[in-house]
Amino acid sequence: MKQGKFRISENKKLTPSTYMMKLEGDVSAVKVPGQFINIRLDGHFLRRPISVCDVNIEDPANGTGTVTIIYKVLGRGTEEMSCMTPGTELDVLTGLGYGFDIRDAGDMPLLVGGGVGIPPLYLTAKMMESFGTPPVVILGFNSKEEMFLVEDFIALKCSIIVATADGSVGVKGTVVDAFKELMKLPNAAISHFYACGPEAMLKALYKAAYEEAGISGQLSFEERMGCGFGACMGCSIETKNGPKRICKDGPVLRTEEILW
Amino acid sequence: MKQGKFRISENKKLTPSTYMMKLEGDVSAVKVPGQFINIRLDGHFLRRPISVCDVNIEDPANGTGTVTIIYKVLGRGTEEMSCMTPGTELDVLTGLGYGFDIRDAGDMPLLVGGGVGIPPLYLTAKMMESFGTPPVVILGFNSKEEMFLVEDFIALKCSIIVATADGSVGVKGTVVDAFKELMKLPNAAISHFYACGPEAMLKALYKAAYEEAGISGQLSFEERMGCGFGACMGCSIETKNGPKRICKDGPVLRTEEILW
Amino acid sequence: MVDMRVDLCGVTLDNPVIPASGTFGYGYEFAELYDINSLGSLSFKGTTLEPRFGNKTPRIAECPAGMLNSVGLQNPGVDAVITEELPRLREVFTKPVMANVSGFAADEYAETVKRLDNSPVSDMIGWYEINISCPNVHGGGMSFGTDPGAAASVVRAVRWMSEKPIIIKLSPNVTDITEIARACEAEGADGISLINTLMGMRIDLKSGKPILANTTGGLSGPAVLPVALRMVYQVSAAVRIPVVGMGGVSTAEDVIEMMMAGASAVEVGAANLINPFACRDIVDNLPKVMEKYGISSLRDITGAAHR
Amino acid sequence: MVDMRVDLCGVTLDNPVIPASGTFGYGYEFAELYDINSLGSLSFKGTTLEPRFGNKTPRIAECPAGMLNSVGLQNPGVDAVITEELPRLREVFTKPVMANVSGFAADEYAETVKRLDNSPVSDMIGWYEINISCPNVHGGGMSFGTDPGAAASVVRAVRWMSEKPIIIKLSPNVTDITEIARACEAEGADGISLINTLMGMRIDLKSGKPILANTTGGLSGPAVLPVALRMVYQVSAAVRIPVVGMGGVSTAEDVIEMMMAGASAVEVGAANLINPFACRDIVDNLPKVMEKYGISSLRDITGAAHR
Ligand SMILES: Cc1cc2nc3c(=O)[nH]c(=O)nc-3n(C[C@H](O)[C@H](O)[C@H](O)COP(=O)(O)OP(=O)(O)OC[C@H]3O[C@@H](n4cnc5c(N)ncnc54)[C@H](O)[C@@H]3O)c2cc1C
Ligand SMILES: Cc1cc2nc3c(=O)[nH]c(=O)nc-3n(C[C@H](O)[C@H](O)[C@H](O)COP(=O)(O)OP(=O)(O)OC[C@H]3O[C@@H](n4cnc5c(N)ncnc54)[C@H](O)[C@@H]3O)c2cc1C
Ligand SMILES: Cc1cc2nc3c(=O)[nH]c(=O)nc-3n(C[C@H](O)[C@H](O)[C@H](O)COP(=O)(O)O)c2cc1C
Ligand SMILES: Cc1cc2nc3c(=O)[nH]c(=O)nc-3n(C[C@H](O)[C@H](O)[C@H](O)COP(=O)(O)O)c2cc1C
Ligand code: FES
Ligand code: FES
Repeated sequence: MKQGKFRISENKKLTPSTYMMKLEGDVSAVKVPGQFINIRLDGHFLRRPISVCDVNIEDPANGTGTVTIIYKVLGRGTEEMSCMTPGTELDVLTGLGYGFDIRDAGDMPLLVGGGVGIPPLYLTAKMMESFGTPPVVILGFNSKEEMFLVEDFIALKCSIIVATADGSVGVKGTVVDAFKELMKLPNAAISHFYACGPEAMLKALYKAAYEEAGISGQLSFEERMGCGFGACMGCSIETKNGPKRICKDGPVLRTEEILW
Repeated sequence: MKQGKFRISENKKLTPSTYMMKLEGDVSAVKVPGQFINIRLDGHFLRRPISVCDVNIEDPANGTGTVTIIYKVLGRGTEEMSCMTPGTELDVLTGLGYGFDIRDAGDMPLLVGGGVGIPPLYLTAKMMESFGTPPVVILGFNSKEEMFLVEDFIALKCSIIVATADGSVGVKGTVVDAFKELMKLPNAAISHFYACGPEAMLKALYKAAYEEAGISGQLSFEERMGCGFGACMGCSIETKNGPKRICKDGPVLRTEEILW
Repeated sequence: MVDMRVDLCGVTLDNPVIPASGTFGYGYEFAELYDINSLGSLSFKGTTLEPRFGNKTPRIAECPAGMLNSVGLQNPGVDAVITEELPRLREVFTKPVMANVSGFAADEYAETVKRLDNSPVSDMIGWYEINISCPNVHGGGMSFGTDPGAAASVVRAVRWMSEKPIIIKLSPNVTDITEIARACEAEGADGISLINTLMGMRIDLKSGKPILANTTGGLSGPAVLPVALRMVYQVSAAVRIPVVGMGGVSTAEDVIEMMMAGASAVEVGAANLINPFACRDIVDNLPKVMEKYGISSLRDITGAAHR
Repeated sequence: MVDMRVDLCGVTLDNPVIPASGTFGYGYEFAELYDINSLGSLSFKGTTLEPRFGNKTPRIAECPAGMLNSVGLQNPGVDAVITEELPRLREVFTKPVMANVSGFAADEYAETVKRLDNSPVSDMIGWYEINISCPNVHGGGMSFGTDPGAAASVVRAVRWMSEKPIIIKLSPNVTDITEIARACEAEGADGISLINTLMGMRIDLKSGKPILANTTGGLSGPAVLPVALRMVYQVSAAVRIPVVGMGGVSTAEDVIEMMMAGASAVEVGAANLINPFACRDIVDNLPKVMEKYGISSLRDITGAAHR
């Protein structure tokens, strides 16, 4: 973990409620996909945790570079973020969380993301691709107009399946519906899956992929956080391996340890 | 009273601890010298009351113009003000307080100011001068390096006496010492006095000028304020005419009503 | 169109927003700023039998997200309120007013209510709000609001002085606020309002001495919102009479949160001091915020958090 | 050169800054960030006899200038603290530690202190900090800290389990904190620490339901500073034993204000969560701030506001 000042270099609307922000600073603490950063906002007591969507080291000597995040406007904090202009400085904690373990990816990894659960999967896909195994990716949105990042996954040579709740693009239904369709394909020998999204989605996917289809995977969770770096026990949930802090021992848990 | 957005057009250091700020906006509520404005600062719950030092209406049709204030860096709020850059917008309440009544000035009004009690006397002197009666002015500072506004009073054709605690300029001593010197002059037929400064100074002056020399006057007080516009009774002091709210019934009280 | 009306002890308010006692004077000075008839009601400055100057200054100290006050119930006394303040308010305000009454002995409260109720301005009064956070001179200085027996004694004394609803305003500086609320209900109080200020202090680092001349003062403003919500939630579950919620409310969202906690109407205090238009702005914003959260009638959300 | 040393129950601290229990884990994780030996001491996570998972999530809610937590004393139990946590802390921290102990019955507190005191890590412990804000299972769920008799019973039970100083940590959710403090002193407590969190709640406007799974939680952060200062002031006047002050402290100025109110040492809680370097930064800033206010020795300012 590092604390540092970051400069906003870009803050762009992607969909009516989703924004992409690029932050320049010392990114050396960002090590693996699935980690998050924690942003201090003036006038708000707690920091806002947001997953790392992408990271680019510009100067390896001093660790400076750019971190990209994609966030949805949910409450007052993210609304204020959406109004910030390039040049603004933010106090950010970086390198938080344990992230995804891509050593388990196997031959045909599957990434499943819903809404603003999608951003951390981008860096995951990018790293897999760099190791020569572009994953299969299922991305779920409410509607066509809420879609983002799809082009970027395509650029990584991933096989993409999009699901929309209203059927405006791709499979009509949830990512779990899309997953079930995928499993019907004869060559769908999914080796391991990585997922991030709303808890209801994760739970349904856990059932379909792990309990029913027998595929192990890693799921990234969200909890309200006090600190984001393991000090307060504010984010602990029970697992088969005892209590785990989502911020420090997570946000990623393995199917084998989840208690549902 | 009016609430409005003001744009900082200038924010300049006058002495090591004193700054002058010019604020552009609707100044139409500023009516008389001795009034104050109340400035909202991000991250601070209460507003900061600061006297109007000068006001210039640029467009009488819509009341826009510039208000000048001079403030000393005392605590966190004024320290933050001192770092503000031109262009910054502030939420300001204007036209607060009853101010000085210059109708009582008479032939030879005397203004007595100490430290950051001096700024409201500038507008007072300016108005007196415009009515053809430039006042006699006693200004007190700790030392030469803390002096400000003296040139401006001179430009108004006032007779100026400066007192400094360390004797680095003018009379060595307080404004009260300077007042006593002044009173020794044969032609010092002071008609009325107007004073603003630390409470100890006001009290000593009240004794010397009102009780001993028999000159009536008006004294401007400071109190910690909740609202600044008469709603909370946070600033009330007892007077011979009953309780008075420094923010609304003051900040100026007459020698006749003060209870000391 | 959303419905902002709420009911408080049988009286319907156009909206739940009520400036809190002590932060709105006797109302008429705010009428120079905006039409105060846009408010649900207003609770006027705590009135006592005799005129009171209150405490010495400094009476105000700033705090993180709040402020301390030790005004000490400065007011011109009930007779001047009847002959001077309320007639001035009548010229600019046409709705029922909440009459905030304080005292230092039970019979003093009773006499104050009686005078108001028998006065030519009694028709202006919709409710009495009896502030029992003041020190009880007969009970050794502890506040009436910190002991169920003392609280009940005040309710008993004022109860028969008026046919109008009697709302008892509680102090949050207690171990168990539900106990006090239940004692008031049992004696026939028609409503409970809470919270008054939390006792706090600040010290001036330069002198090392307390900032307030009175040493301690009452904390209010956003800082106290979570404590107020918790107490409104607890009290509204403990009694059947309606609850007026306050403490840290400064936005339309806060009004809704306070009602969900269990309040039938909501008072706004310190927010008026830093933004003289706060109550007007809250009323103006309420419909938009109600729509955002899919609330069509404000009445319906009172106590939603309990369901 | 300014002197930052202070004394707490006969032990001298290099400076008064102590991370508060529950906001610093068992310390060693912060040692990866900076040398925690720059601190005066540290109070570790509230430890109970048995391991506890605590409450369901959400356990955290944001508030104006503060936060609510309903962690519910998650900890691995005293035996694991002795065998795993403290040995890890020993590798990175050489100063006496404040051992924060919780329980749900008086004998449970006693047993936990006893095990710590007879353990191979007992030499690490400088003081016991007995947190009596937890619900008293034998006393019907009200907290030990809200009743003088219950508080005294805990002090009585733990008093003879160790020769080290016993500091009792009080809950602020009481009518009269001095009464509880005096009861603890009378039973032989060596110090008082305060305040624990103020009980509060928040509601999610979308669902209308409490944000915390536990409904209510404890408020801490700058919002509570004025209440904490007031209680430290009151308690330090009411007892002769030293007081450890906390509640909302986040700057060196706040440390000085808390000491002027009557504290001999100062704990820093929520501030660590939003700035992991908060305690280090406070210690670094203290000399500069002391100089600004003309304070040459911190010891001298304890209780300045009373003089
Ligand atoms: C590990 C992690 C990674 C995340 N990654 C992303 C991401 O990449 N993109 C994205 O859009 N969102 C992400 N979130 C959710 C994001 O943190 C919340 O949407 C955001 O904090 C809401 O802040 P607000 O001020 O707009 O909302 P408010 O409701 O005003 O916030 C009030 C408080 O609640 C907290 N809070 C509210 N909702 C959530 C939530 N869902 N999860 C955690 N805390 C919450 C806030 O942090 C704040 O402390 C992530 C959350 C976690 C825990
Ligand atoms: C009617 C009036 C006119 C004033 N005019 C001027 C002026 O022209 N120039 C100038 O430099 N100062 C003036 N002051 C004093 C000025 O208001 C304070 O210096 C300023 O509020 C300090 O703010 P701070 O955040 O720096 O200090 P902090 O100590 O951090 O402030 C904490 C709180 O205390 C209040 N406070 C602290 N000192 C004072 C004080 N002396 N008077 C009132 N409130 C105080 C602040 O407003 C704030 O609410 C005036 C005060 C009043 C009441
Ligand atoms: C300056 C001031 C004066 C107050 N005077 C009174 C009073 O006279 N009577 C009363 O019942 N409450 C009084 N209160 C308490 C408020 O009515 C309200 O209960 C409290 O401030 C909490 O609300 P808030 O956080 O919105 O301010 C006063 C509060 C303030 C800030
Ligand atoms: C997340 C969290 C967990 C806490 N856990 C404990 C605990 O285990 N034992 C205890 O005595 N106090 C606990 N506290 C209370 C703090 O030690 C402290 O008394 C309180 O937070 C006030 O200080 P602050 O405002 O600086 O946070 C906890 C506080 C927080 C925020
Ligand atoms: S948020 Fe503090 S431990 Fe996870
Ligand atoms: S500051 Fe509120 S009445 Fe003067």
